[in-house]
Amino acid sequence: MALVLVWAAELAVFALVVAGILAERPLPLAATGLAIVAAAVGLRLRPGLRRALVAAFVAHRRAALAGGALLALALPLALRASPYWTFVAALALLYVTIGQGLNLQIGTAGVLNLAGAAFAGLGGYSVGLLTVTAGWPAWLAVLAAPWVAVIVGTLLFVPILKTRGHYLALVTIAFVFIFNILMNNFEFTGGPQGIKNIPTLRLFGWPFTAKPSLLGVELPAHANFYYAALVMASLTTLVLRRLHDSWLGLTLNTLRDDEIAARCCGVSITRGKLLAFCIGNFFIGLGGALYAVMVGFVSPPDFDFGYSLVMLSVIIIGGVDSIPGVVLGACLLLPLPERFRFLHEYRLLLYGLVIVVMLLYRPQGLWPAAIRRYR
Amino acid sequence: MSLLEVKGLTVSFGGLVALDAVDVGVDAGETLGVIGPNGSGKTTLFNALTGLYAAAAGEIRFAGRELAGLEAHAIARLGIARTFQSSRLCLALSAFDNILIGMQAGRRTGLLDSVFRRGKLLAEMGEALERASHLLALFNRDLPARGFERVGQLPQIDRRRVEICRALASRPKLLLLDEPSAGMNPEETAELMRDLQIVREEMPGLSVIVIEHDMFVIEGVSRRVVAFNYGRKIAEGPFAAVAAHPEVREAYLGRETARA
Amino acid sequence: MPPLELLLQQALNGVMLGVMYALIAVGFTLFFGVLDVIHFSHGDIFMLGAFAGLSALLGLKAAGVAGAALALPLAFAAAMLVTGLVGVAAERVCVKPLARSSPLMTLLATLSLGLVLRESVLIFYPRGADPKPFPQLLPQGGVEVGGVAIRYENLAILAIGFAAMIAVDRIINRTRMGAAIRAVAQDPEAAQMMGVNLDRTVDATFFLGSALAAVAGILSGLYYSEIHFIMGITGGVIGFSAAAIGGLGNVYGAIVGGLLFGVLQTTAAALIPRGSEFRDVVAFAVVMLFLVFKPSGILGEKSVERV
Amino acid sequence: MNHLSRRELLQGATALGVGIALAPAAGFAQKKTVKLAFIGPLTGGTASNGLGGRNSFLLAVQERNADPKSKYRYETEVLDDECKPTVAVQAALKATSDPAIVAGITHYCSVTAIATVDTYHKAGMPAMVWGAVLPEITYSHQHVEITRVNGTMINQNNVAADFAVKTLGFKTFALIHDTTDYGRAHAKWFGEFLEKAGGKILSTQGTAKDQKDYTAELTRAKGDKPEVVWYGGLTPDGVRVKVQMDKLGIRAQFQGTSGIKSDTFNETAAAAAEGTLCFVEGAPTEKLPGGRKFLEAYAKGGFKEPSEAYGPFAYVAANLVIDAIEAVGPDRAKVAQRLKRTKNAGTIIGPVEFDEHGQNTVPLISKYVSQDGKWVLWEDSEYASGKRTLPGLKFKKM
Repeated sequence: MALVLVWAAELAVFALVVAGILAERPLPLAATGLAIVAAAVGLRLRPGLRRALVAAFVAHRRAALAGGALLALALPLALRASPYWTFVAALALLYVTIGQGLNLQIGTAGVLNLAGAAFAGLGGYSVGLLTVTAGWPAWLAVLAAPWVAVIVGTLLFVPILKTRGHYLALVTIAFVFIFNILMNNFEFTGGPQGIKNIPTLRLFGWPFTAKPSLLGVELPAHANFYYAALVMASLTTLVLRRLHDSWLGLTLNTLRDDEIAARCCGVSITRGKLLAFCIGNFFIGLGGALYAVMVGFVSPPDFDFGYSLVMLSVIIIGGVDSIPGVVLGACLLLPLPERFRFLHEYRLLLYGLVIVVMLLYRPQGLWPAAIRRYR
Repeated sequence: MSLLEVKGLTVSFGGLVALDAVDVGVDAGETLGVIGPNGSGKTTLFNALTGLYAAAAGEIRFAGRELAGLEAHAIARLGIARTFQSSRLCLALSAFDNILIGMQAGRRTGLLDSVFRRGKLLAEMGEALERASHLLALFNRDLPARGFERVGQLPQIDRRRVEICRALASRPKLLLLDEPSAGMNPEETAELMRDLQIVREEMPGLSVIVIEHDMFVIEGVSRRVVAFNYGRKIAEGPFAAVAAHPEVREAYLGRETARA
Repeated sequence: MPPLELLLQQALNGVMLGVMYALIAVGFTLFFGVLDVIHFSHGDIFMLGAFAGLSALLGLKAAGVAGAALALPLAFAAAMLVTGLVGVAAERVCVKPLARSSPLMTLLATLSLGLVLRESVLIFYPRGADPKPFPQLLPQGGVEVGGVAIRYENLAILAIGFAAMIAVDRIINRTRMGAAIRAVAQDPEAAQMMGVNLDRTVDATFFLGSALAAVAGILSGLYYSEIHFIMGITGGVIGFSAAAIGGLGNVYGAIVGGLLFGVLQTTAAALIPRGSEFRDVVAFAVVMLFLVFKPSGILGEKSVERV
Repeated sequence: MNHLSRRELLQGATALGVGIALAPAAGFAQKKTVKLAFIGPLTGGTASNGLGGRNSFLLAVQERNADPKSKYRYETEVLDDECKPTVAVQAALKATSDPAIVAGITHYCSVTAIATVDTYHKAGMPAMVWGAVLPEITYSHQHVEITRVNGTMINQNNVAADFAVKTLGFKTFALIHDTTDYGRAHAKWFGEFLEKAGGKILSTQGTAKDQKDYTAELTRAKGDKPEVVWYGGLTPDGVRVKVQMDKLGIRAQFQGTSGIKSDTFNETAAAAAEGTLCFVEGAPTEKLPGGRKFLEAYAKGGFKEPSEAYGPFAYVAANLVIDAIEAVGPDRAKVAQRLKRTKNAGTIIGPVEFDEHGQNTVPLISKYVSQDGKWVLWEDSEYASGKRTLPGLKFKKM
C-alpha cells in the first residue's frame, strides 16, 4: 500500500513537471498551475496525508529512489518534442553537480566561496584550450579540466585561509572579477569571443551530436548530454552524500560552527578547509567542463559574477548543507526562469523578488539539512 | 611523576601582560583547582596550554614533550581536552555529532573509505556512537535517547554534560574545565559536582584542572589549589591554606565589596 | 614614465573617483558596525539616489526653480530622504530579519534586493534602459595649473563630498544618536542595557548611510553629467572593497579605502602597459593582497577572538 | 463582493476563460498561422537597442497581418538573450525547438550571434541577423541558414578611416575601445585601414564595457596630443568618453562607430555631442523612400521606446523573412534557400543582396555628424557646407 503511495506520488510530480514544462497555451498552463497550487494547499491542509507520504518515503527509500531514477531516465522521452527543454534539463543537472561541490564549501564547511562561476569557468576554459588549442580528445579534456580548477583553487587558498566571513566573500568576489577580466583580455583565451568549436564528446564512437533513440523513439541530440549530466549528477550526489555522512562532513560542520572548539578537538582548520575547497572545486570544475562540451563554446560572460549568484541561490533555496536540497534547488531554480521567459523584461525583477520572499519566509530552505545518522 | 609542567609562562597582548612568569604543575590522576578574580589570567592559562595563544616566554612540558610552537589541534591530539566558560557547542548539530568530533582524531577510516568502503566506515561510526551513548549515560540515563536531537534543544545542564563528554571522547590525559558551574543555580551546581565525581571514578588516571568561582565546587573536587591575581600566581597549596592566604582574601574581598 | 603633470592629473582623477567611492564605503562600514552585515544592495541604493536626484531636479525645473543655488540643495535633500527611507525599508525587510542567521542569507537577500531595485528602475523609470543626461548645475570652466586641468566643478564636488564626510563625523561623534550608534557598534547588548533603543539606532544608521549614498549618486551625476541604471553594480562592489580595505566598521578607514581604490584604478591605467584593460585586475589584486597581509583592513582593530 | 453569489462568480470566470481561449482562434480562423521569433537584448545595458529592434520587428508583423493580401497570419515569439551567450543559446534552442516557428530575426550583440550560429544551423532554421556586426558571424562558415541584413564592421571602418584621413586631413589618432568583441574588432579593423590611409595611431587602450570613468585613459591619451580621439563601443560608454573628454579639456575631434549612432547619444551627451562623427552601414532611414514611412508608422505604433539605429534593420529582416514565407510557404528549409538567394530586394535600408556567406553585400556606409542634437548626414550638414567647423579642425588650426 505504502509502496503504491510512493510511486503514485512520484508519478504525479513527474506528470505535473512535464505538464508544467510543455503546456504552451494559456488554458493548459493555467490548469497545470492550479493543479500544482491545489497539490501544495492539499498537503498543507491535510497533515495526515503529509505524514503518511513522508512515512511511506522513509519506509520505502530504495523503491522511491528506483522510481525516481526510472522517471529521470524517462524524462527525455516526455520532452522529446523540445530540444530546448532537454537542454534546460541537462543544464539543471549540471547545476546539481556544481551545487554539490559548492555546498561542500559553503554549506558544510562555511567557506563562503562566491567565485563558483570562476571555478566552473576554469573547468570550461580548460576543456576549450585542451581540445581546440592542444588537440586532446574531448573526454580526456573533461577528465583533466577539473584538476585545473583544483590547482588554481589551491593557489587562492592562502587568502581563503587567512580571511573569513565578509572579507572572504570579498576575496572571492574579487577573484571572479579578475578571472573574468583576464579571460576577456588575454589573447590565448580568445578574448571576448571565447573559444569556439569545442569538439563534442564521443562514447565508444558515438558522437553526442547524433540523435539517440530510446525504446524506438528518436530523442533530440541534447538527450545525450542529459544522460551524461544525469550520470554525473547522480555520482556526484552519491559521493557528496557519503562524504557528508562521514568524519569529513562532521569535521567540516564543526569547524564551520566553531573554529576554536574544532581546533581544541584536534581538527586542523587548514586541512579541513583545504579539503573542502579542493573537493568542492573539483566538482564545480567538472560541471563547467561538461558545460563546455555541451554548448560547444565558452566565453567570459558565461562565467560572470551573476552565475556565482545563481549557484549560491541554488544552495540556499534548496537548503544550506542539505544534499537533497541542492538537487531540489537546481531542478527548480534553473528551469523556472526559463518557464517564465514570456515575461520578457519583467523576468529578472520577479526572480529577485522570489528569492527575497523565499529567504524571509523559508530561510532554512525547501529541504533543510537533516541530522546525520550514519546509516 | 608530573604530567604537566609549566615554567615561567608569560603571555602578553601588545603591552598588556596577561600571564606573568607562571609556574604550575599537575600530576597524573590529580585534580587541580584554579581560583582568582575575573581577568586574573585563569582562562589565559588554559588558552596558552591548548595552543590558542602563543607564549611570549616560558615553557610548557606535557607528558615529556615541549608544547611551544605546536598548533592547537596538534596539542589536542597529544591528549589535552577542554571545555569553555561560555559553551562552545555546535548548536545546530546533534548531541552525538558534538561528541563524535572529540573522537575524530583517533579515527581509523579515511576519505576513500567513506566513499568506497562504506561498510568499514559505518562499522566504525557505529562503535563511536555506542561510546558516545555510554558517555552520555554516565551523567544522565535519559540523554542517549536524545542523542540525535539538535544540541540547541537540550537544557543548559545537559549541554554542559555534552561538552564534558566531547572532551572525554578523545580519551585525554589532561582535562581542562573552565568554570563548569557558570550560569547554573545551586541545584544544578550540585548535580554538576556529582558529575565530576563520576568522571573521577570512571577515569582514575585522568588529570583535571578546573577553574571555578564557586569555592564550594573547588573545595569539593580538588585537593590542591592555585590562586591567580593580575596574571601572577599568588598562592598555591591545599584549599584551606590558599583560601586563608591574605593576598587571596584581599583579591576576593575587594571584589566582594565592589559587587556590594 | 609619463610627465609629472599627467601623473598629477591622474591623481586628481583618482581622488575625484575616490570621494564617491568613499561616500558609498562609509555606508557599508556603518551598517557593518551596527548589525555585522554587508548590505549588498547599497550599490543600487547609490544608483537610486542618482535617479531620485535627477527626478527632483527635473521636477524643480518644471516647477520653475532653475537656479542651482536653490535647486541643488533641494535635490540633495529630496534624494537623501528617498534613499534614506528605501535604505531603512531594505533594512527592515531584508537585513534585520536575517541578521541573526548566517551571513549567507543576508548576502543573497540583499544581492537579490539590489537586482530588484535595478530592474525596477530599468522597467519603471521612463526609458530606464538609456543612460540619462544629468543637468550641469555646478560652475563649468576651470583653470590649468601646470598642465593639470582643474575644473571648478571638481572643486565643488570635492567640497560637497568632504563636507558630507565631516558631517558624518560630527553626527557620529557629537550627537546623541551618534553616541547610540557607536555604543551599538561596540556591544549591542550592553548598549541596550544602557537604555539605547536598538531598533531606532539601526534605523537611523541605515538612514544615514543610505542618505550618504544619495550624495554620492548626485555627485556622480554632476561629475559625469550622466547616470545609468547599472552604475550601482560596480559602485557597490568597489564601495564594499573600499570599506574592507579600510577595515569594516571603521568610518575613517572607509574614507581612506575609497580614496585609495580610486587612485589605484587611475594610476594603474596610467602606468601599466595595457593598463586600462587590466586596471580592475590590479585594483582587485591589491585588495586581495591587502586582506591577506592585513586581514582586518588598514584602520581595522585587530580583533582578538574571545574564548 | 458579498452580494455576488458564488455561482455568479463561477459563471463569470468561466465566460472569461472561454473568451480568452477562443478569441484568437475565432477572429482569424481562415488564415494559417505562422510563427516568427525575435531574439535580442531586452534587459541589461544594451536593452534600449534590443527594445527598439523588437518594436520594429513587431511593427513589420503588425503591418503584414493588417494586409488582407498576405497568405498567412503571423504570430511572434519574442525572446531575451540578455546579450549573454549562454542565455542566447537557450533562447535559440527554444525558438528552434518550436516547430511552429519558421524563422528568426536574431541578435544585436556579436557575442550572442556568433554563439548561436551552430544552433540555427543544426536545427535548420533560417536566422537573419539584424544588428551584430562581427565579420565572423557570416564569414566563418557557409551555412545556408545564416544571413545578415546589416553590414559588417569591415566596410564601415574602411570608409571611416579614409574619410578621417583623406577628406578631413587628420593625422594622429588616440584609439579607445571597449573590450567586447564589438569594440576590439572595430579597433583592429579601424587601425588597419587607418595605417593604410596614412594616419598614425598614437595609443590604443581597451576599457571595460559599462565602465564609468574614462578620465585615466583620456588623460593618458591627452599626453600624446592626438588630433582625433576615436572610440569603438556603444552609446552609454561613448557618451561618457565624449563628456569626460570635454571636462578634461581635450579639444581633439571625437569620432565614434555605429554603436553610438543612437538618439540617446545626442540626448545624453547634450551640448557635448556637437560635432561628433560616426559611421553606419546602410543609408539613413529618413533618406530612403520607405524610411519616412517607417518612422511615421513607428510613431503611430505607439511604442514606448525609440527605434534606435538598428530598428530599421530588424524591420527589414522581418519583411524579407515574411516575403520568403509568402513566396515558398512556411517551410524552414525552403525559406532558408529562398532567403539566401535574395537579390536586389528593395527595402527601406536600400537594396539587399546576400553573398555566398549570407552577408548583405551592398556596402552602403553613411557618415553622420551630430548637429544641434541630431545625427545629420555629413553631406547635408553645415559642417560639410563650411558654415560650421568641426571642433577637431578648429583645434588643429590653433
